[in-house]
Amino acid sequence: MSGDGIRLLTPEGERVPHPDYPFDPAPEELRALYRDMALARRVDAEGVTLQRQGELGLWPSLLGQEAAQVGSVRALREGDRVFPSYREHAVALGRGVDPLALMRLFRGVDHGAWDPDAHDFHLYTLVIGSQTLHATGYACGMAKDGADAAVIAYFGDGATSQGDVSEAFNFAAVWDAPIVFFCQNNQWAISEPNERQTRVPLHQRAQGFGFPGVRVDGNDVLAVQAVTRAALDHARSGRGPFLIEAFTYRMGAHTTSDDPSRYRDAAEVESWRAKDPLLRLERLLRREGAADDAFFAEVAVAGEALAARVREGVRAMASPAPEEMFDHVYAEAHAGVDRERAAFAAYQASFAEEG
Amino acid sequence: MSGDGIRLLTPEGERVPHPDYPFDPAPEELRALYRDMALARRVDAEGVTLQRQGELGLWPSLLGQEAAQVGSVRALREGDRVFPSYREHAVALGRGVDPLALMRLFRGVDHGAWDPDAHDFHLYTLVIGSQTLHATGYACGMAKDGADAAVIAYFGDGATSQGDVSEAFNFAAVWDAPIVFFCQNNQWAISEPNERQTRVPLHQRAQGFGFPGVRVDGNDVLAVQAVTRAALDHARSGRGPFLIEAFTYRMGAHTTSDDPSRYRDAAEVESWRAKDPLLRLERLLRREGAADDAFFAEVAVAGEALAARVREGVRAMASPAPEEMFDHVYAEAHAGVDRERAAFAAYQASFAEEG
Amino acid sequence: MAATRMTLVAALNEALRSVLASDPKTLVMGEDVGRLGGVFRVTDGLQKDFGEGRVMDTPLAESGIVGTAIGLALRGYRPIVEIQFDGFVFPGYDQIVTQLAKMHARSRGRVRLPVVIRIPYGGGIGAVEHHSESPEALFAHVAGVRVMSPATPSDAYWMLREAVRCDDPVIFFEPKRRYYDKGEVDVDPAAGERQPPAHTARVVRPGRDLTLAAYGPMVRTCLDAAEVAAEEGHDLEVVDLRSISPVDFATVERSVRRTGRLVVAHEAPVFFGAGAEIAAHVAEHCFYHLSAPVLRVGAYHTPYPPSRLEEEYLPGIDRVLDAVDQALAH
Amino acid sequence: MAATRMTLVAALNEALRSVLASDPKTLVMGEDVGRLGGVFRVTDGLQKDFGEGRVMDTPLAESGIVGTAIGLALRGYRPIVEIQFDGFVFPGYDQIVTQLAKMHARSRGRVRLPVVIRIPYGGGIGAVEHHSESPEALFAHVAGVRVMSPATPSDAYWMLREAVRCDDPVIFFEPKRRYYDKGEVDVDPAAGERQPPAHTARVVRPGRDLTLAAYGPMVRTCLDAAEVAAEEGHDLEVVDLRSISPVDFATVERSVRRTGRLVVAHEAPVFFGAGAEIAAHVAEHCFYHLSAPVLRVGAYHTPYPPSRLEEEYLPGIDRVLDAVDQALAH
Ligand SMILES: Cc1ncc(C[n+]2csc(CCOP(=O)(O)OP(=O)(O)O)c2C)c(N)n1
Ligand SMILES: Cc1ncc(C[n+]2csc(CCOP(=O)(O)OP(=O)(O)O)c2C)c(N)n1
Ligand SMILES: [Mg+2]
Ligand SMILES: [Mg+2]
Repeated sequence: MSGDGIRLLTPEGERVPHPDYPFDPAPEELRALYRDMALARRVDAEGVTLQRQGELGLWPSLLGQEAAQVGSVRALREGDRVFPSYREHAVALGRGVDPLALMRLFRGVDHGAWDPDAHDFHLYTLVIGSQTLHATGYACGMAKDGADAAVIAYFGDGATSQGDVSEAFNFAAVWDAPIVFFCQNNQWAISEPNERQTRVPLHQRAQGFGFPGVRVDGNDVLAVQAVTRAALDHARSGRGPFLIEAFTYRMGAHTTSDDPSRYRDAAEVESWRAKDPLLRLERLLRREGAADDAFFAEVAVAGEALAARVREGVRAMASPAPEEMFDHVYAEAHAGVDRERAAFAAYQASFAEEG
Repeated sequence: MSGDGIRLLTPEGERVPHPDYPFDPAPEELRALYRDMALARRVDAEGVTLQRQGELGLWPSLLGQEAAQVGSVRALREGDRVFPSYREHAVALGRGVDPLALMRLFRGVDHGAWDPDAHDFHLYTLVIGSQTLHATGYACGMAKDGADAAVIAYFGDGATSQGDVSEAFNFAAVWDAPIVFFCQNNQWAISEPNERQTRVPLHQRAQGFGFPGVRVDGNDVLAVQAVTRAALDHARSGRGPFLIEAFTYRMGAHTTSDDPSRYRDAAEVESWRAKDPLLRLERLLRREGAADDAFFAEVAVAGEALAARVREGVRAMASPAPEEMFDHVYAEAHAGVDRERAAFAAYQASFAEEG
Repeated sequence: MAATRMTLVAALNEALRSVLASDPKTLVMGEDVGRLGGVFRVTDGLQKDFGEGRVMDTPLAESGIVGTAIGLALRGYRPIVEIQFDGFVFPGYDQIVTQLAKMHARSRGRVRLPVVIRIPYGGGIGAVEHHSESPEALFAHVAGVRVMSPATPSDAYWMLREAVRCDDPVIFFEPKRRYYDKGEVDVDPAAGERQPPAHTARVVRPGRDLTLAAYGPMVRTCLDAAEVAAEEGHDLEVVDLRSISPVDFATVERSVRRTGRLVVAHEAPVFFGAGAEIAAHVAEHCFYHLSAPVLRVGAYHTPYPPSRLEEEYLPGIDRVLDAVDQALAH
Repeated sequence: MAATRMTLVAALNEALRSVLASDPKTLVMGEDVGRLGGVFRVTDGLQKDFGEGRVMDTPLAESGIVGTAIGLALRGYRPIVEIQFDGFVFPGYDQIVTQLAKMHARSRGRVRLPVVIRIPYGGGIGAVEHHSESPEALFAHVAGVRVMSPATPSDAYWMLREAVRCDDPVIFFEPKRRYYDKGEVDVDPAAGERQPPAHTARVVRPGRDLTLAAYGPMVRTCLDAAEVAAEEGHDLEVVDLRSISPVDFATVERSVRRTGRLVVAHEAPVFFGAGAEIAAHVAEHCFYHLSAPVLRVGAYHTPYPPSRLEEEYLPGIDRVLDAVDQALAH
């Protein structure tokens, strides 16, 4: 299926210029990209560990997808809006969402209740594909407002099979909505490989709905950033939607509940390890003298500090008060909920009395 | 949007050969095509009339779409299976469904309960797009059975917006299902023109899912038959799905409940009248001496006879017995239905007693 | 301004017109709502007056309609969605149940989704399959959406306005076979102040012997049944529930404590229908006040039949009276 | 053959294995049912043994899964569909409600759709959103589908086999928090002859003082509650309903006529839940036998909460006993 896509950086860390996507970030930008990816990977690893320790109920690892996420979020401008799926931890961090907010969801303390407006980063959506329609509606609203902004909607390769995603493509196309559809094709939808979801490379899907789609090497942070920036410009300029297929790989399990050894070869995973997104940026940084051992050591220390903060934060996380269940069902008073809240309180109180 | 599509016969009734779709039907075949179209048109007109007279609750007219329907159904072989939408009256007739069976549905006597197996013609489906998935599953079953057969699924331009239709495209593509998706693009989905449903010509939709799609002049019965035959061969030979966009026009109202003057110009309707599918075949037949006045007169007489039979049949149609409501909810006994049936019978009996 | 006599459709149209005029964030969207004005003409003339940006014909895809309405609401708009017929809401059901209903709770109250989903519902109009259904129970069970249904032009006007003003998602069921019934509607804002909140029930006919509870299209049927019963010497109270989630049980219970008898009527099938919730609740809370079991009148556990059978399928005056007689016989 | 002790998951797997082996028209289809064997391993090993043509990994699209299953059934197959989790059935809801449920009636009985839709449902497993719901009422209201839920490994085995054999569509709710509970399963065909039909309820604990009715995961909870109550001197009868559409009211009523009291328990929210139908029906039909109102125990009218609150949200032994006490106090 049409190769790894648009590439600006080889797995060996060499630059390859691309006529359509010129991109020459300054050394400090490159270092910042590396730092973002490394910190996201560290937080992610901590999520896996915390789940193993019983502190979290579940963790969907982003391992291997750091470039796709960091490159794309770095292409956003203020006021652009993100609609994530459930694995976009690096995108969340890039929008200033505290990693503990993500942990709360996977600890079962809340459903992911960060402030979407404060971060221009919508809540995680677990029903596959649903958010692409919200994103399209939101983008349509932006256009109505005359905002100089765009939406980016994240989803996986498996999600492209859902009717909602096709409907989103079509609504966005018909409405010329300023939206970039960002598909992280990590090759797997749990145990199902791409061949079970699509007959052709996913970026081609866009053509059938009348808008451009390209494949980008999703493990090449430079290419991802350059292509996403161009796609956002396209959307912002009133030319309608754009689909990016970031060709990447889910290095870990689907989630901590999954056992990928049941359905895929170690050799496949190994072959992708050679394309590791951090490694290739490290090679570039070292090759071009843009970073030295001290830099990488410093990033590692920052990563450990962040992980420690996350660990402590998670352990200290209190469960919500049970009455809170009733608090946000409706924005306005609802007699049914009020009645049940009162009954619940009385029931709880009956134990207090007894106890 | 890319013209009228593949054409073998001009509106003036002149043949235009097409390298990919050679088709040279014998005069008697041409006359049979004309007869089918003319009889379908006559039955359809009778449906409209019967609705106006209060004999039917509703009638969705196929006026203008005779070539798209007759050409495609004539391309089928025995054992191929049809999944219609709700306007495929000419297809139904082509599969040997009695016009009165269609009338029963629109009279409200049943929901369209002809025998799908006897005619290889599934029931009408009113929820837009749903049948495309049934058709895909059925085609998949044919392939499992090793049948040398294919499915054809009919739907409209508006239907292409439904998630189900995209899912059907994708399932069919991934499964290499032997199915032809036959979209009658009659330019309107009730009051919404194509531009409200799609950004690009509909036949292009297929490419995004990885299978071929073509536009055919839907008012050219020869082209429709040739292209459909080729598409069915493609499907039967294990090469997977094929999309045909038959470019045609709904000359009448959406249904008898609709008032198209609210949303479209008389001029547009007029321009399509010049492309009338029957007229152009008549011109060919006359030009080539394949039919004379006697033939057309004979067809007209046959049409009147058929219409008379339909009219009488509809007027004589009894309402079903009320108890029948309970008979087919489940194939096996269901205590809830049995209880309600008994209560209903008792209630009805109570009136009988009272007198 | 004095009250005007108008149809229920005209009242809905007036309500939409007034919210579109007063709140630039409101939008009307759906299939054929623009030039055509909707298949029932509820949105007639609105696109002409407010433009295509405010009254939007959407692609033919209910999940897409509801899903993009959610996105528009996230951006600060107040979309009013039209579903063309009851039976066509189901492609949008996932977006309603898993997204629209849950997002406020999911976000711990940060996200509000003031989306109204208008659904013409119910039978009795001689239509083909999928055009006559009453799926309200399938929404009332879902926490996070409000469900209501007006019975009169005046309620149609004021309840729709309140639904649009409400910060919660509202599934607004319109009794399509009452669309062309006429009634007095006082559109004066002062009249608005006098309207009971949409989530409350209303005693529309006081009576002593038995309570008839209904909503939407069945309110008229119950009032007619009460007329007939009156001739036979039975004084029935009729409660128009108006709201199905929440149910205003306080009003129903108050009535039942006086009358001692309750019959609940709706067009939807009885099995797992709204009547079950109301009967179960009232039977529990008025246990010592009930002189007879709560009886339910509704359609059968069958798909909506071909229209030639709908008269037998739908509960009419006679079936309501039959239940009333049974309850009074206890 | 003697009975074997196995988990509920293993019993389901055995049932699938046996129907795949005996009827070449049966198919298993869904997301990840192949190599992975499903996220709960219910289909473990089936693809290996029966091939990709019989055990099919589908694209990720529930409407597509149900819709193509309908098409396969039209072609003479008997598809057994797995929906990965309760909360993900809704994209397929339209196909279930408007097509799967109605096609037999639509065709006047000509078309049969023997499709089984397996749904792991319910909470108590510490999962994230959408993975713990109990939507059975949203299916039971829909005429044309049967709805059932086994509570034990033996019922899981025999009821699933019966669901596959049945010519009607069956929504088969599997109590996921009981998946790893063990029980005796006698897979001998002769044992099959002794099984009560899947649409009947079963008294799983006889008692005199009060009837507890439940299904699926709550049967265990009610049996445990009955144990506790016994220590306090109350003799509770527990009825496992097994089928939710139809409900075997005859068995429930027979029990209630003896005990005079009924508590219905389910995980789903009480409002418009299955308990409403059962309470309404029993309160009507056992009006003169009830010494106390029928009480309902279930979850609240809120979305399923974050898992740290599920213990408070789900009805446990204590809440069942609280209702029992209230009923007995009358
Ligand atoms: C509607 C729906 N069906 C099923 C699931 C269960 N499920 C969760 S993740 C997943 C696979 C998603 O694959 P993909 O879209 O490629 O995203 P990835 O997990 O690889 O990032 C499935 C089937 C779901 N969340 N929603
Ligand atoms: C799911 C669904 N939504 C809405 C409708 C109402 N409806 C009936 S026909 C129609 C337009 C269909 O247009 P198209 O697909 O182009 O077919 P045509 O009627 O032109 O043949 C609509 C919106 C429906 N039947 N099903
Ligand atoms: Mg994936
Ligand atoms: Mg059309």
